[in-house]
Amino acid sequence: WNEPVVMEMGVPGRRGAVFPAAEAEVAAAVGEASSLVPAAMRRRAKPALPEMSEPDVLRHYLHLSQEVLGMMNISLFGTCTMKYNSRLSEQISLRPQMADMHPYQDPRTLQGILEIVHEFDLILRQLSGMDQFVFQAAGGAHAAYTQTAVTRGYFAAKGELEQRNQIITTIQAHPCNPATAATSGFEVITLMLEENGYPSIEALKAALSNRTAALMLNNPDDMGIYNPQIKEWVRLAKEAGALAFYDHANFNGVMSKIRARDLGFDACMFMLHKTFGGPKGGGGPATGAYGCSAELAPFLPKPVVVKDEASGLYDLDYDREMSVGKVREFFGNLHIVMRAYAWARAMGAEGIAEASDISVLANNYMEKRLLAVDGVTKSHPHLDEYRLEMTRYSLEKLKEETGIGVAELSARMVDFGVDAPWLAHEPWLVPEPFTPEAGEMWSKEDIDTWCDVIAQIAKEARENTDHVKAAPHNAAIHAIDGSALDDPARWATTWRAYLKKHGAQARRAAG
Amino acid sequence: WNEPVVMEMGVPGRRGAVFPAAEAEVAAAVGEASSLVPAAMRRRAKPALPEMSEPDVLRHYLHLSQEVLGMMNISLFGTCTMKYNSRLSEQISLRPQMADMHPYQDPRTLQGILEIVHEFDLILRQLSGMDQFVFQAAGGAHAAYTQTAVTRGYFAAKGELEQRNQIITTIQAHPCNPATAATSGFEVITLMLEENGYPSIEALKAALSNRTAALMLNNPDDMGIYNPQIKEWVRLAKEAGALAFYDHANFNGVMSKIRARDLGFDACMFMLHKTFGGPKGGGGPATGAYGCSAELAPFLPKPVVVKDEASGLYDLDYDREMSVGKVREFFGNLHIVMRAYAWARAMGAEGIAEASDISVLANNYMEKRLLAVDGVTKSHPHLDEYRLEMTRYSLEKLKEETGIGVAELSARMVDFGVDAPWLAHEPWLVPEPFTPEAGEMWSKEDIDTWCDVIAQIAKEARENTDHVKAAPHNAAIHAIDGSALDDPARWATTWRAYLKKHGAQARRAAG
Amino acid sequence: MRQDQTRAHPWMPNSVPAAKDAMLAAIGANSIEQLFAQIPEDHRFRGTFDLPPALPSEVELKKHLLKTLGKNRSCEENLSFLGAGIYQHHVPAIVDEVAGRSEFLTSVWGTPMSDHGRNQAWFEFCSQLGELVGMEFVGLPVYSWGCAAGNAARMAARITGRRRLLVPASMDPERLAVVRQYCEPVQMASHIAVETVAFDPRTGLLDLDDLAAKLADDVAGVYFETPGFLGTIESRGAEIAAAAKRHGAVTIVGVDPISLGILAPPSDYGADIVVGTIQTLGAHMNCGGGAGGFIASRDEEAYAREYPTLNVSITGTSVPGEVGFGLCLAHQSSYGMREEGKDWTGNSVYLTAIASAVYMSLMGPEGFREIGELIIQRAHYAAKRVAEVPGVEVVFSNGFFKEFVVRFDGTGKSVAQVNEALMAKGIFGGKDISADFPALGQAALYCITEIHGQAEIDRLVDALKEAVR
Amino acid sequence: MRQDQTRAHPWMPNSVPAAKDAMLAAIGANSIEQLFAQIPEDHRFRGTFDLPPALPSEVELKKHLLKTLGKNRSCEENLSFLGAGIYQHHVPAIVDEVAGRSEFLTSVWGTPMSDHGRNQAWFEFCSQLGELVGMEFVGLPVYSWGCAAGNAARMAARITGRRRLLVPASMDPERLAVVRQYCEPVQMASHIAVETVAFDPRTGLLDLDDLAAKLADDVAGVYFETPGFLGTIESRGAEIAAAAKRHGAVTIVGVDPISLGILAPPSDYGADIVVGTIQTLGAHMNCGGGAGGFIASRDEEAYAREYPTLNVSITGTSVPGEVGFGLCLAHQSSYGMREEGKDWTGNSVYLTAIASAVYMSLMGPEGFREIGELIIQRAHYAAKRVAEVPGVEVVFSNGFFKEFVVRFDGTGKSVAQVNEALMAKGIFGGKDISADFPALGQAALYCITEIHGQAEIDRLVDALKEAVR
Repeated sequence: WNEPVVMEMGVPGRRGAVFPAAEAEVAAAVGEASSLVPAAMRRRAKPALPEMSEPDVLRHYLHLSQEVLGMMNISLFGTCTMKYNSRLSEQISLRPQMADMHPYQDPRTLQGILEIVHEFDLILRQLSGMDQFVFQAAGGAHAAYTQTAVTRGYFAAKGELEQRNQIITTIQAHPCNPATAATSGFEVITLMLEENGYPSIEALKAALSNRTAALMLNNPDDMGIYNPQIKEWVRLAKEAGALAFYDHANFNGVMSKIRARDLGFDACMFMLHKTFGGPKGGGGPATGAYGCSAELAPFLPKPVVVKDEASGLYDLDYDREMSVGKVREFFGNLHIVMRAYAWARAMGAEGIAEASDISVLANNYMEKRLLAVDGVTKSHPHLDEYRLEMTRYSLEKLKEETGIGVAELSARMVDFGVDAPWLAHEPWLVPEPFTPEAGEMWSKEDIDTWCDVIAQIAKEARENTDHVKAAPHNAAIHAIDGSALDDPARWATTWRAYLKKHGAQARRAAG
Repeated sequence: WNEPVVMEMGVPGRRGAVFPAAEAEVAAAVGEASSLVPAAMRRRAKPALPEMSEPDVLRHYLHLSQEVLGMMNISLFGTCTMKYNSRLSEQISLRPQMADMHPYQDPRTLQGILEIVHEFDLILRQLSGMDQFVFQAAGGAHAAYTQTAVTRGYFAAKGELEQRNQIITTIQAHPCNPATAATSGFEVITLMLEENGYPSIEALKAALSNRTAALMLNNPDDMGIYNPQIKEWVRLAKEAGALAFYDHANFNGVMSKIRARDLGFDACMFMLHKTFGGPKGGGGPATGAYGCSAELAPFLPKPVVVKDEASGLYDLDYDREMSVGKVREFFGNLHIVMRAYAWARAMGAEGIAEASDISVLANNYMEKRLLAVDGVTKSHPHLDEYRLEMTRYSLEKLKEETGIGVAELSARMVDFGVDAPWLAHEPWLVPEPFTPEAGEMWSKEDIDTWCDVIAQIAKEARENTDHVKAAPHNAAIHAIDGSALDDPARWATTWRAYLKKHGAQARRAAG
Repeated sequence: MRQDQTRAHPWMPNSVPAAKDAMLAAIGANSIEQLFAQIPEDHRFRGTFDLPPALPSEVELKKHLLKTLGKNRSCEENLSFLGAGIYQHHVPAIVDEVAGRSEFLTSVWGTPMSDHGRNQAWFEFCSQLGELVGMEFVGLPVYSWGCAAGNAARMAARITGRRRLLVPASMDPERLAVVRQYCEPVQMASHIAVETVAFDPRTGLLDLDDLAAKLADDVAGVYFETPGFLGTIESRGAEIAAAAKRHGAVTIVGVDPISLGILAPPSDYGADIVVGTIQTLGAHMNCGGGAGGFIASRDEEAYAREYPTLNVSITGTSVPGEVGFGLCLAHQSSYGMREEGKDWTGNSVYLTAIASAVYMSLMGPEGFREIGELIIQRAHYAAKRVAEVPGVEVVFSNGFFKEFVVRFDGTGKSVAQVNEALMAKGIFGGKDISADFPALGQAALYCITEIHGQAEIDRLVDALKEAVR
Repeated sequence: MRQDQTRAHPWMPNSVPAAKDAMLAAIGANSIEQLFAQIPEDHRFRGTFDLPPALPSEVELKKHLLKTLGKNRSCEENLSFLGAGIYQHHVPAIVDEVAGRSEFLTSVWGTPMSDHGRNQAWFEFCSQLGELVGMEFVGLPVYSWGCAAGNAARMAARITGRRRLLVPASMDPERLAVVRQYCEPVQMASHIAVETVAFDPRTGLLDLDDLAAKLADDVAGVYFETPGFLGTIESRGAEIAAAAKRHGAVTIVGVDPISLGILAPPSDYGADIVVGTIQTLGAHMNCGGGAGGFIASRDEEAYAREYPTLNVSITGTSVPGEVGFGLCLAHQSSYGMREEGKDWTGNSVYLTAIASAVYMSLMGPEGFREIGELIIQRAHYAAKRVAEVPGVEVVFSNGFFKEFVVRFDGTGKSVAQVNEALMAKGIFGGKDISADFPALGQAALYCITEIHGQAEIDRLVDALKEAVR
């Protein structure tokens, strides 16, 4: 299998999409197209795009799709809470009543989608205890950014923004928390984990001050350990005048078990494209649902979907004086909200609770299986508690003993037709980390198969180390050369750059 | 890769599709479901179907799809006139206005689809010169059967049916012609090819008599040779009082170049699922468009779509006294007719003509390339004419010299990711035959690649014979054991039969 | 206006002049016209085709198709109670997804190795259907239920060497017409006489006395259905089959397999051959294009050797423990034996077989049970409620599955009038069967499936009340 | 009523009691509740969620979703002239097909080897977009055009160490609001001041005098768009870029790439960074959810090292001649450096990148030329015809691409009134911009794409004539 890069394909003159010429009356009325473009702005050289027929384009991209493992087999991709993506939702997403809707249509013509947004908002309010959700954020990190924007608006309104320019997070909070805080202009204070798997109250107290704008954290984080002092954390933050934001990226572990608002949090976010059954699509279109208390609601990005209870009609409320404005154009990836709503309806309250149950149960089952593999250990091994929806493991021991670490493991797993797990966000607190997540959509058999692969590779690591190191053997391609990727003289994010930097040798024969 | 048979999969209690319980009022009104089934007819033992969750079912069948080569790469599948199957048509076929239409709706609610049927009828009338088409036949062979049914109706009306009980065909006519003639109760007379690649006029004359009901043939047949005496054939048949039917399975070679009715034929058929761009789907849903002269039209299966020119409304005409009735329930695979109509509109008259041009050109180009391979010959090599849309080749020479024939070639081709060509319908007049067809959708590069594979295998046949014989090496499975397939003690078309015949050994471990 | 004459067509990579020129040069021809030299000039069509203008641009083509199909009124937007052989069952989304996969959708034929996945899916179709109907030998599908019945009748004739077929008088006239076609007109030497057996006007069930009167040792097969065309569940299948057996006739049973989660498999009451529809197992109605039929029987050589279908068998490969699939009994088909083959074989509805395989896997035993229970309850509810409408009568008020006959004689309205009134309210009333079954009066066949909730049924009843006023 | 309590959920294979019991046994727990012991009781929610009833049955769920979405009125059934950042372009069927392939749709992240096909598709997205805009370095897309502009502004600030950004006063208020968000409020120490440059009221083009007045050596970047929000093609891009360069500022150009078959690539007139939408390259509108943005520049290290995007580079593998793809400059992202990273990175619209890759491959250079020519001609035709309506004026009557501003002051009607009248005829009139651009009067922004044929435009004109009466 050797699918060429599309830029090498095609034949001059071949056509994929064609368009009619303008109607005779149209052309007669306005003249040649070129006469309508200011001379300075006419395109002179054609773009060097491939010239291909429609069947050839289709086949090329179908071939590329065949070279993706993804969730086609077993992929216990941690930190993402991958779920079954209902094909019904995909079908419906292509209906004109979803796909061919314009955000600036009169709201009277948007009643169906606004109803879904509103009803889903109500569902999330139930699950979190918050008072209002918006869906403008196009991803989980973007929802964290929304939090930082709302934080700015809230303190700006109080006149405290210049003073409160610090945001506190933890080293195991998702990197988007410190990153968006910094992008929003805040100074970031990061608390380190202590022996129990979470930072101490003392560290928090030391960090809090009248300069603190907000606390942003996950609980549990990827270690699967729930911080039992979290209520106290929130109390202390609020006492210091700061806001508290709960990043629910790891929601599966506590879904239906706790509610962010009940714990005192001012705001939280959910990833609809993961936790709520939207497809990941390799990374979006996604939606970060951002919810907050009534106190923060006036600062939310606008518009907000509102329902007139008298008429039953839905509308878009743009008239929000305190709003921080926009974090992205329009109202959000409503086609993802639709899918999340469909997921929540298909599951219902009991199904959602059961998903959490199964997810935690399966994770503990997987832990049992993985720790039975010689060479695999877990973070904070001294803690006896059952972990929640995921656990961080380490191959440190195997690496020391055989030279096979997580990179080699990942590459070799591909040969078994199963995909590598997420390793860990940086910094790697645990050496040679990996963080599989079973979730509720993989069967026990799937988990067993996956663990069998790990066990098999660990065995191979001792018996046939070189074979593992040379992996993958049965993938679309062999191990890539990573050295070029950060070298300005060699990296190439486009074919143009590739030709420029690598010259004639870059031109492989097509096919 | 080792995807289990679905019958081995699943876990008791697991569910894929669930249904709500009847509404409380419904249940109260009618009682338990079991009470509504006559006792003798209640199902006692559950069917032994797999019990699987939805994601598991989806993944299983996606895996199976990944184990099909089909037209995902290059498949020059002869005798089928494979074409590009537009994805637009597939999208539209799932619209409720196509998928969710019932054949017994009031015709006033079917105006869109009836318009398409009627307009497409007019297109085929143009291309064939016939006076009326119907689409009830669910495949090309079924259209041939329609011909035999119409033939019966026609001669029954004339009181000649008992006398005219013979149908004449040629050895290279598609097997469906003699087979449907026989199924309809006719005696079949088969004319053999002579030196020119078609039967002689003399042979035809000898076969014709007052017992002849019809002539059924293809022209060109799979040899790609056009019978230039065909007009005379039709004249002779009609002189003998018989009907003449043109099986246009090989239409690409003469499309836009000739018209069946102009040559005197009374009827013809087109394969909409192939020649007109419908997807083959591994073998249907298909449509055999059957068209005939005004003289035969009264005998067509009913209903026929008619247009009231005054109102512009379409209707279904069931009131056809002479009709032979039905060859299948309802009006035909109208979702395939829709696709064929879309194809014809996308192509237009010029595109259709060009498709024929390209198809014949590409076939001759392919011939040039294939005959350059040592070991490949073609049928009737003494004839100099350019072949039309396909040519029959032989590996006889290679087989004699190396032991590698078409079966081994086919198996080995799979290793190159290209699919085997059609060989030939039985009987094999040409030893070790194969019949690729380039058509108009494969690019010159594709044809070159495909011919390169043939050349490569022919080379391997001499240099590494055993490797070829053991092929495939890189397919989903290895060469199957064909010996069980006709052995009553071993064949098994169902899992039940497999378990029964092969007992415990049949039970492979799942996964 | 732009000159489009030389623009390459998006679906023809070789419509680029350079590709044509290169191929012409390679074969030493000067022009494409030259390639057609073998067709005599007086055969050639030299006129112009009067075809509608080409729409090579997808945006234009889509607009045109949607506008045209937009003139249809679908059963999704409207509320339909039509059945009578094509049924509006729910098609699960993953069925469309799998059947629409390019690999399956465009698949032609390769080798058992390159077609492995598809062949396995076909085998799984046969295997699951076999479980539903209780049979071991299942062929790939034929065009429709009627065609399957026709093929089965011919199989019975070949097996027994006899040429009479008994069928119920309550049979779908459409399906019966197909069977008659397959059984050939009386002028043909191989004609099979199709004779109808009366049905009990009170129950809709087969009249066993009439059956006994017509059964004889020259009968090739006795065909009956359950549920039958008029919706009724034939409760005396075992008696019918036993009677047929006594006379050496083959018992052929027609079923709608979606009923088999709650109804007994035909093997339980003596069927030799089972036929039926697969449209209810995951195929869209497609204005009738969703039709598809199956043939199944015990795995006995006498039966197997008469199948006209493509048959896929599981088998081993050159690697121990590995399984593959191949065509079995291929030689007896028309591909193998031309006019000596069993009837004929050709493209059929094999993609639907894959759709049905997915459907059955998704349903499992409990899915079939639940859907059967739901349908039979709602159908009886509907019948009960409809019978409350003044002047309206349900002819066979129990013992049916999803369809039932409604008689309007008491309202003084014809079915056509009632349906006209319903259509104005966005409801497609039951199929008018008064012309086909005059004895039943102004009668319509109503169909209830899992898509009809109580709300939809109540809406029908309200509309009927107004319609008959 | 059936007891559904113990029925397994179709989406959770392990909701079978046996699976749960087996796993509990394996880990030595007695109950699932036990697994949550680490959550303090006073944290636990012990109430009942007031959620709508579960619809685990797909037939019920589908019915509900279709009924709800059926309350929408789409731009397919209606005739829409809305644009203003989200455009109704034709989405070729194969784009949906490829983007909907399970392999792409559900793909998470594996290794470069197991993700090879997707990574290649991403690289092909970047490569083709690079050709359209004339740039060598292209990142994977960000959320939207506005977000891309915001990121580009921050890149310019980091590159120059300056904190002023000049943008056109004619900029989309929605997009401008996003840029302002990214540039931080004035209270933040790292605030970037966003200042607007006036536009010429006769032409809609940037006022070069005002630009000159505001340009200074403390300006980080000059941002302008072509076509701009008001539809106009900025014909003096080279002069603007030259002016920016003279002051050491980065020139950032925003484009709608669907215009680039006929409009010059921004590299031709001096752009340093190009941003824009990818929604027009094969994404459905999705009520605004189709948005997606891109960032491109020359392949200079100073620029490359400021990208906040995911970046995919082509590279070799352990086999000579084989190519693969990997993330490049990954460490500078927030995944690599947390708060020290370049802005932040996360899930974005990467599936749309694949859709756009397919779109661009299908279009090729000639497809982009044809669509550009068609749109600009039809848009001008529309403007010309609309201007014939009594009292209606087209504000910038030439020099635009697909959008133009229509002023209704002369009719005595407000845009809202006109649009209300149009809506009654199934037409969605242009976006009302009178509140955002009061100087333009009662003005609406009309958009014409390849889906608007002459017939549709004429229909609009007729409807407008009635509406303003």
